[in-house]
Amino acid sequence: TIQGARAADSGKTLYTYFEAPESGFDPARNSDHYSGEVFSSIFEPLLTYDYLARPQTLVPNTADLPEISPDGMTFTYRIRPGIYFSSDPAFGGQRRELTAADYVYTFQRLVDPANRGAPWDFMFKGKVIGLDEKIAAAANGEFDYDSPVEGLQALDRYTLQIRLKRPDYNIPYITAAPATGVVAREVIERYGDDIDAHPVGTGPFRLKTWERRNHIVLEANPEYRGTTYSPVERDGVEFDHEVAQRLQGKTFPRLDTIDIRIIETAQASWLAFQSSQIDLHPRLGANYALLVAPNNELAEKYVKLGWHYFREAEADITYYQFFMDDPVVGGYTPDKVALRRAISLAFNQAKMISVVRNNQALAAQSPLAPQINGYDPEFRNVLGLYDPAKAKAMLDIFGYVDCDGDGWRDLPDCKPLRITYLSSSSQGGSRDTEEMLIKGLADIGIRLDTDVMNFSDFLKARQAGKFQFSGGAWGQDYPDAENFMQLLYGPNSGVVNDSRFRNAEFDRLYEQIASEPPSDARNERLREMSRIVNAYVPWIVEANRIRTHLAHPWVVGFKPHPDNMPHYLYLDIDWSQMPADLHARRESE
Amino acid sequence: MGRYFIRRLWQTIPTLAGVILLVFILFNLFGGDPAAILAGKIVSPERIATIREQLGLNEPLWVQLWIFVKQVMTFDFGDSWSTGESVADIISQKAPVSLTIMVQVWLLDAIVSISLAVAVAYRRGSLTDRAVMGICTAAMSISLLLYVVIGQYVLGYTLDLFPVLGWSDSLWTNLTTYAPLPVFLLLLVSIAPSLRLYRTFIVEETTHDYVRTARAKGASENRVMFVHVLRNALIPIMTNMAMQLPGLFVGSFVIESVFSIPGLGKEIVAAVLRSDFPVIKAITIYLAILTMLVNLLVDLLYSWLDPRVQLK
Amino acid sequence: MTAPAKSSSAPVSEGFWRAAGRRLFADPLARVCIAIVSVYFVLAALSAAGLIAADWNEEYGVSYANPWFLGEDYPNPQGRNSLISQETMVIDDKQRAVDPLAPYYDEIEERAMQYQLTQRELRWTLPLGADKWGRDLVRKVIKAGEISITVGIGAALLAVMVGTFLGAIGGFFGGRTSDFLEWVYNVFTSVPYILLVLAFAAVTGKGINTIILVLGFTGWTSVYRLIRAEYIKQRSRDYVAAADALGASSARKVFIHILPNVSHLSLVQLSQLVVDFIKAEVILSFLGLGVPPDSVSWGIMINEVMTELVLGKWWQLATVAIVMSVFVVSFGLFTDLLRDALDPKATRR
Amino acid sequence: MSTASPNTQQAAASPALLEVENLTVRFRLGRQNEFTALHGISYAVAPNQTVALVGESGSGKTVSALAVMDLLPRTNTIITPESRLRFNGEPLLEESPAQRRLRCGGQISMIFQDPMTSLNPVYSVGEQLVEILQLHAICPTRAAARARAIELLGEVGIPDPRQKVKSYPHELSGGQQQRVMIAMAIACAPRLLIADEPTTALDVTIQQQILELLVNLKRSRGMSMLFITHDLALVREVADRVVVMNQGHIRESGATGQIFEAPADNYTRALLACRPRIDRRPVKLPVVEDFMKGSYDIDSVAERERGVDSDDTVVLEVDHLRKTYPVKTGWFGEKQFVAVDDVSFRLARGKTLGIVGESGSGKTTLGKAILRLHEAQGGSVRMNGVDLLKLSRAEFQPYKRQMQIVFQNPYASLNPRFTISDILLEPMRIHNLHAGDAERIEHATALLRQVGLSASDLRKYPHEFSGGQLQRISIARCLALKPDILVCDEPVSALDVSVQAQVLNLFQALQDEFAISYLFISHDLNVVKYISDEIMVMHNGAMVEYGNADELYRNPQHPYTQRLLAAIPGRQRHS
Ligand SMILES: Nc1ncnc2c1ncn2[C@@H]1O[C@H](COP(=O)(O)OP(=O)(O)OP(=O)(O)O)[C@@H](O)[C@H]1O
Ligand SMILES: Nc1ncnc2c1ncn2[C@@H]1O[C@H](COP(=O)(O)OP(=O)(O)OP(=O)(O)O)[C@@H](O)[C@H]1O
Ligand SMILES: [Mg+2]
Ligand SMILES: [Mg+2]
Repeated sequence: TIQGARAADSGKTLYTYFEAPESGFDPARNSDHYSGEVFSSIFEPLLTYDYLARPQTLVPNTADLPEISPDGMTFTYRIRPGIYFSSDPAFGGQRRELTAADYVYTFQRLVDPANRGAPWDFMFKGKVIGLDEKIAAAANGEFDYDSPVEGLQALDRYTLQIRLKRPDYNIPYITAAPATGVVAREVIERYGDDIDAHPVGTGPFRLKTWERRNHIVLEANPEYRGTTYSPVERDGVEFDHEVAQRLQGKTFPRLDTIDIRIIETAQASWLAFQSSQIDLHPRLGANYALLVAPNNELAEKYVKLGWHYFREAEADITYYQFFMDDPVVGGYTPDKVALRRAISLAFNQAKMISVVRNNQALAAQSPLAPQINGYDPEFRNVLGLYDPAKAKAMLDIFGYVDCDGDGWRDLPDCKPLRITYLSSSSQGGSRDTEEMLIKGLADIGIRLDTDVMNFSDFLKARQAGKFQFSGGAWGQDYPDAENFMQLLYGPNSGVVNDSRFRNAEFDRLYEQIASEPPSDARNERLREMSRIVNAYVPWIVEANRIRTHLAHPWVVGFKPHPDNMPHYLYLDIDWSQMPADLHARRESE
Repeated sequence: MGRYFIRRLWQTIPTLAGVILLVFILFNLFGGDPAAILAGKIVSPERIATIREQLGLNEPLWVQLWIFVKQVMTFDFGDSWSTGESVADIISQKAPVSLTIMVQVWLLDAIVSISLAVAVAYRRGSLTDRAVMGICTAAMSISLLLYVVIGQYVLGYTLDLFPVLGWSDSLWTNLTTYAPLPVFLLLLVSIAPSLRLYRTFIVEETTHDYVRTARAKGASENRVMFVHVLRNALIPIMTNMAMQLPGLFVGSFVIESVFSIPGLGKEIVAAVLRSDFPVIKAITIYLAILTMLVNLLVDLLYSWLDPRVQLK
Repeated sequence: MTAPAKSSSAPVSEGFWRAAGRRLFADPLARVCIAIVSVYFVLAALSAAGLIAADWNEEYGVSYANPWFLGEDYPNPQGRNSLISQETMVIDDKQRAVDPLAPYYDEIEERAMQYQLTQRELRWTLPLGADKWGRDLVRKVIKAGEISITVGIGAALLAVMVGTFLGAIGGFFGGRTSDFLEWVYNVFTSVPYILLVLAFAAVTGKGINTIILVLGFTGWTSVYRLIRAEYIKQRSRDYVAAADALGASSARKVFIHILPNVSHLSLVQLSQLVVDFIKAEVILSFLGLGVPPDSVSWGIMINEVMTELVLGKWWQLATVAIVMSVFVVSFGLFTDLLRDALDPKATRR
Repeated sequence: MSTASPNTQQAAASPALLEVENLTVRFRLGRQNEFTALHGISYAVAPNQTVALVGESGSGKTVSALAVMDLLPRTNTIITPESRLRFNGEPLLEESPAQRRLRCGGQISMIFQDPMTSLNPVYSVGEQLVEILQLHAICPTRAAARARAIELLGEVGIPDPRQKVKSYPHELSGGQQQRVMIAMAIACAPRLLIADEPTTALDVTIQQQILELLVNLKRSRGMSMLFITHDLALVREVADRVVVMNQGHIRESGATGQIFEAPADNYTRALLACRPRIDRRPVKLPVVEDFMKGSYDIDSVAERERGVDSDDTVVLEVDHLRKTYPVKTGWFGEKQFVAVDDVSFRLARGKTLGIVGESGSGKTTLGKAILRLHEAQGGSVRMNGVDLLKLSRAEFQPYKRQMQIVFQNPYASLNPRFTISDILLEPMRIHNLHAGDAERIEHATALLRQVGLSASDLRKYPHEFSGGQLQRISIARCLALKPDILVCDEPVSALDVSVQAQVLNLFQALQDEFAISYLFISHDLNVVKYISDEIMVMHNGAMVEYGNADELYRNPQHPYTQRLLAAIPGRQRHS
């Protein structure tokens, strides 16, 4: 039923921005974050996260929470009847109801290499029974969507069943990822290569106009069923009660239009927010964040303006990685470990965070990120404390001394010790990092060169193992430690494990945690894995970013979510809070 | 005249071929691999291979070159690799945006600098002249980026005379609201060199004997300046203005990035950073053709303004 | 060519360059400009020789230390941040168990003792303030000047050499050679400059030499145009025909006869391009193609200030804007006056 | 200096139309320097009279005319307060610039030396005529002005004025352009016409026509004319009075007859005598110094015999020489423009072949083709039986020593960035003459002496010399190679008469000493006649007449030669 999807008085427009351009709105083909922000409001996955619950908690979306077989290998979803796609010529004027078969189709699209190499295929590849065979068959022909897959079936119109080769308790998370949002086959087939511009989903919004990499306008989807918010009740889950209060009793979406501009310079978006050209400023530039809330408290003058201010750690991590097969910086013998450890001791994490990140980050202690299962805020990297004296001592002991008297340390065999840091020219702000690394290493007598290449060559070089030392970052695909630890899993070397770290104990533990549901024992195994990483230093963990988000007083219901998605669904505008002149200006536009 | 055109168009072919070759070599052999960027978070070799296959990057180089040549001949550059949008659409969306700013700059620059040039050329050698020229040199020497950083901060932010940045879909809003500050800042940098150049042209003309003749005829100084000198100086001035035309389409990427104006200049830089070869190819070729057309136009203009020049 | 030797008996003969120099020095403004530019050159040379600003990368102050005239009390939370020290932690047994270096702990501790360095006292004010790392802006701006000036002059020299050489060849010989060079020129000028720069930068990697190469190889066209036109004009002059009649080879005509007659144009172009390239370096930095991170330039500094301004830290912008502008403006004015002094019309009989 | 009050000046009003009195003009050069171009000169032009202002280059003729027109640059000109300019009795210097400007073109008008540059290139002839007519309100409407313009063009003898009124200056020949200038000058029926070297840029034959036109117009319209020229011979036909100027001073002024018959001033006499005359060929031309030192009797100097004997050794044989220039036409088309066509001659040792012809007739091209500065397309140039045109570049190199060239413009033919020693040493270095630079410098010094300069000049640059000296240096440069043949391409045309004589004497002396053969190109028939043994007349690239100099002048065969000779100024009275 189309009940009050437009409950709100029409004309409510939220102005916001993206700091980087989107690429397109086909979930199967686009894996960049900002495309995701848009299609997360258009397409609906089976499950979703509760908007306000922390830690992230799954709640039903188009389907109820799945039935999970005791062996953790079979997942059965019941899709709610009466959910419709927004109207589109592809449906020939008919209302089109969502069915289980749509998800079967959608998930298969995610692994079809024809979709630009299928950037999301890791979510199902190697897991679902019968799917890998189908992918292999598609290698020399078209992907066959029609033949049945044993592990991915619509049991009836509303029942979807997923069967796995091995237990994986992350499947519910995966089925909550925006990329698994459901698409309709008619639409995909109708628009062909133009599908990026024609997202047709069941979600609260639909695409109104799109000027690529400049301006995206979403409007409320009139076919949307409408939703209300009631907090999930589960143990250990907390809420922002204040926001919950404001959402109480309303039917969403309340907004008529969402107007998104691409504003790539931090200064520009900050200025735009100040002049109320945008209502919402997620992810404030670090400098501005500091300005707005110098001591983690909104500055007085902004409090007076009534700004809403949020500061939260994100579920991501930045790190530096060594190429473990490299003859100089790689290797597992004590002398090799010592070199990497010395470098990690020369890295002043605290200073990095205070100067480069303006304190807008947590000092990372393990390869894990906050806000996810298995993250332990108490865990400390006891081996990674900044200590140049100790670093020098270590280098001395293992023979990395200055042989030729040029002031720089050499390898134990007196060959010159030169390390090259690989970075890309399109990485914003990498200069600071490089300056810091070069200085830090110079302090302990190691010369660091930098090699800057364009972004694509950088990605390729890193992937192909043509580097010694490089930066890296990872954000969650789903809120579980496994999603992070996979980056260091030996058998993943060269695919997701760019540093090619191989450690038998680590790998054994990984295999274990990958197939078990969360538990205290599992958490201890994760800590052990972190200790191994901190001891062998394939990575120097750097930071978990803290983001500051701002909203003007007339934006109601905003709360940043750890999944990094905008959740426009729950936002509203309170005209009464808006200055009259601004309101008038908005009305006239 | 007609034959002249045909000959000139014929002559553009080698240049175009050169441009094709240059762009092809620079970006195919030395540019980045777009597949790596398109591959997403996990850049596996197989995925890169698949994407390369889909983009046609695994074809032999000469086949790719031939495809490029065919694209140039049919003016169909296909779709952007990174966004899938048709390249023709990208250009037809972005170029007008750059033009909205640049045409204003172009016209205002011409009006202001020609009038000032006449004024100072008339007083050449005087203190005013020297001062204006000195100011021009100074203005020219300072980096555009400094103007932009300071201009945006002071005029847009501190004094709030202009919106700090932005762009809308309405031409009118753009012209009245968003364009003025960028236009003003660009004018600051562009007037100085034009003014100097135009002054040189005018002063150069005043040294000619026909000026003396005009005075000997009894023409007033104003008449000498405007009817005789300026009419002749307009030949190089208009030529210079015409030469600026291709640049108008490119826009100023500094301005466009800082003010978030979705123009072609920003697009070019973005395309290079993303190794979006179809976009790069198309923009280069379009601009090369435009440049050549403008050269032709300049010749026409010349023959129209200067009776001594005949097109053969 | 032999330079005319000074002789007391003959009336002082004044060559072209000497006369131009005299005209140049006669102008007080030119003297001021030359003085200013010389100061910069001297500073750049001293810095290149490592005599000053060699320690520009050292941290002398707290983050964003104030310039002296603002005093210490001006709120500087970043400064306070840079004095925060890390928490201390002990290595627990679980960690020790997986650490391959555990057997060496004692040895390391012992040896580390000798390295316990004394921390430099960070200052809260510096003459012109500090940047985010606490580096002294005076030293930084000098070092940056050295790099920017090197880039400007290096690239200008390269561009002028390439442009003059090709222009000379194209202008003098005509025919196929000239057609070919014209073709190259047309191709270069038909591709948008920014694209050319980005492409060249991609080809050549990163570093100061790269910037010089990129700017030089994309910036030669204006010189080429000018020199070529001048050679076409000069090659039909009688003195060239006279040299021809004397049996001078083409190379001799191009480089010994004509070149000195156009070299003043190259010189003016050179000094013009120095300013242009110093400006271009700013834009390259904006594009992320600036000098490498162990070095600094005015362009890098300008690009850093965008974010600092918002924090109210305006001193780096002020420093670099003033220091750079004074140089480029003086150099620009100097170029103008040089052009006037070398103007063939002024020397026309 | 007498400071007469304006009143007394007024009272002493003379019948003169233009009175220049005590005119002193200074130019500010740079900060402290001043240059006095006119040192208090006085002269007057009576109504209906032609006054000729004669003097060598830089003597201040143009400045004095521009002072009358108020066209001197305002920025750096100083006209001293003692100066008086009266037009029709009214003191010009006391009028406002606007008033004076109004006189220009209306009451006083002026024509300039170079018609091509003096006309505005972007306006048609008609528009430029209409402009002056409307500026001075001669014609009420544009249409009337246009009609009048066509009339005027007819009056100055432009054929088909209706068509030509639409032409742009570049579409007219030099002579026609000068006619347009004249039409413009007479458009408003001025009382005074100033003609500043109106014929110098034109060919001899055209010169003659323009002079006649001016004389006729002056007569028919009853104007006064101030005629400025550096050529005394020209003056005789046009002027009633002559004013001789030198370095900003007036040397002498008087009625034309008196000046020519009984010049009082030595300088005037020198000017009259220095110029080679068609009827005389002294062994050595008199130069100004000869006169300034004291009285000098031309008639006492012996005459020189000219002509080629059959037993003279021939050093250069040119046969059927042909030189074409490619001219682009259309798409791929290329036409050949024939600049020299089928020219043949012999040059004997120690003799001079003069080549005359009007501008564009191919004289320079011929000279350059012989020297292989341009590649010829046909024919042969033989030296000692070797066809030079067939040699490879390397084989030809040694022959370059034997043939050299002197150009018209001495400033342009010497590299301004070389010192004199560089210039003189270069040929020796290229051809590896003499052992070492020390010896070469010695030789260069000797050469300089030979051409009348001193060793101290070696270190100087070309711009430190006068035109005559530079021409000597370029001759010395040629002599460095001891050539057998010297091509002289108008070597004295750019020089003042007094210097001309010196250089011609130098040429002659060198020939006498070294038996060099000259190919002497000139459009000045007097000069050619003076220096040549044989003469070749060229017209449109072809050789129209070739023979003994005296014979050819006495009895020209070809109609073109006849026309050419008839146009020599002052010839009527001498022949
Ligand atoms: N505007 C000026 N500034 C400085 N010097 C000038 C200027 N005009 C003329 N002179 C100088 O005044 C002197 C007289 O010049 P003027 O043009 O009257 O000579 P002229 O007799 O007409 O010579 P020519 O036969 O070469 O035309 C020359 O030495 C010239 O260099
Ligand atoms: N390089 C050239 N290309 C094409 N045409 C030329 C070239 N040089 C000369 N001409 C033409 O050849 C003809 C002969 O020129 P040349 O210079 O020999 O004449 P000239 O008799 O020396 O004339 P002047 O007395 O003006 O010096 C002219 O019509 C000229 O325009
Ligand atoms: Mg004169
Ligand atoms: Mg000639």
